Amino acid sequence: MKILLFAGLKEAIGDEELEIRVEGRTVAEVKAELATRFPEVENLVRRSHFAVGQDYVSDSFRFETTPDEIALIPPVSGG
Amino acid sequence: MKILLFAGLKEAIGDEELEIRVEGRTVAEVKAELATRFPEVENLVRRSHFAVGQDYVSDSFRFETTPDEIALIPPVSGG
Amino acid sequence: MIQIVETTIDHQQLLQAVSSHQSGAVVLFLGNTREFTGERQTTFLSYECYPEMALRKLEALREEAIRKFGLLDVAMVHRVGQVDLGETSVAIAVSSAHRRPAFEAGNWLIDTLKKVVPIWKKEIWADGSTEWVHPDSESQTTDSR
Amino acid sequence: MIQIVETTIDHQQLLQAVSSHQSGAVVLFLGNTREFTGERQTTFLSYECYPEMALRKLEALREEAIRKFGLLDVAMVHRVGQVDLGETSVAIAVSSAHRRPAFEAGNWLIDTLKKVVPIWKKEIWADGSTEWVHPDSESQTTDSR
Repeated sequence: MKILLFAGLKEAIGDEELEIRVEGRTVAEVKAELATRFPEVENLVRRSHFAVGQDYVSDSFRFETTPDEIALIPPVSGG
Repeated sequence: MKILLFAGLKEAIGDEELEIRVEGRTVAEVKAELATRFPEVENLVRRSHFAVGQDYVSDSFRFETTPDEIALIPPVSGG
Repeated sequence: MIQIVETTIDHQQLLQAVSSHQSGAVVLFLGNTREFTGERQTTFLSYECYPEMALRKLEALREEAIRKFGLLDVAMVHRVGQVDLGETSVAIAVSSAHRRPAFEAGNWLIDTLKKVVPIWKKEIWADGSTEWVHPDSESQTTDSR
Repeated sequence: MIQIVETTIDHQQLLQAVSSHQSGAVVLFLGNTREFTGERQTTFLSYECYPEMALRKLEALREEAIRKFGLLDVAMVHRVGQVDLGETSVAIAVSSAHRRPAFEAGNWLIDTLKKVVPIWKKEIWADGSTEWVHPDSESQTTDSR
């Protein structure tokens, strides 16, 4: 499954999307894998939230087998 | 001495200024005379403030013998 | 920028007056003529002022707000004469580095203006009656805009 | 009126969108690019967003504010891409019958927008360095505008 990346995450990882297995796993589990694969953004990933179908989900949320669009939202700074 | 009148006071008294003796008297004394002369605006006069030289003064203020411009300011409602 | 005007207020001009490279936050307040007060219908409002004192008081409020809230700038324009439905009778623009003081100052300025600046509003009601608004009396309309 | 735009924000358009014969009070907030953050000098800001979600969240905030504060209307426009010094990155216009809810809602909307709407700011500092702003970290700039 592809997840969308933005801002500091996109810049640090070097791509605007990222392939990772999410189906059946919790947000916390996916974040743990990301932190292992990209230790340079561990802190930023920990402070980011997943959005599924453009709504925020919590760390205990478990992804469906065929989820909607998924994005990893780093702390926002609009305004 | 002429005092300037505005809004509801001007309309009720029927003129934009009024001749009254103020020299050496307090604001409270002048207001009392106004209430006697114009009983129809007694309530409005009681709730009004005098301004001398375009600054508000309190009811205990005593007018000089040659005061600056004097105005009787009914409760304001700008905005 | 402090003005009393007899025609339409140009809010663009107020925004420009207070804006700079340091103004991270700008708040503009517009007080407009509202058609209904409860069930009573307004045809238009008419404002009168004591011009020299109103300008002095507006300028004093401007300086006090800049000091009290640490603002960059304040602009205030009040219109007098007839102000039709939906038109602006008063505009206040405030600029500051950060947003909190800009909101607080805008709120404080309109509250204080309504208490101390010698300007008066007359309601011209749709039923043909007219009424000078002198707040805080049982017998008169109080202004709660 | 909810928009994300790539060019200058027309605040006149926001004011018109929220104004009516019932709007006794209109509050406009503008967030502008500030030159200095403490001693650090900004050359310009660059904003990025997650467009579909940002629009959804802005619309949800608009509806929540109208309900929560009893407003007549809300308009919000955020700019993305490069925003030069003194230019507006976000504009929020709020209308209501009375002034208090308009100020409270304007304040709440910009606070909440900054917490939940997926838009990000990049500082392009005068010393040539750049920095994505992701608040609440020891190692990154926090936004206090």
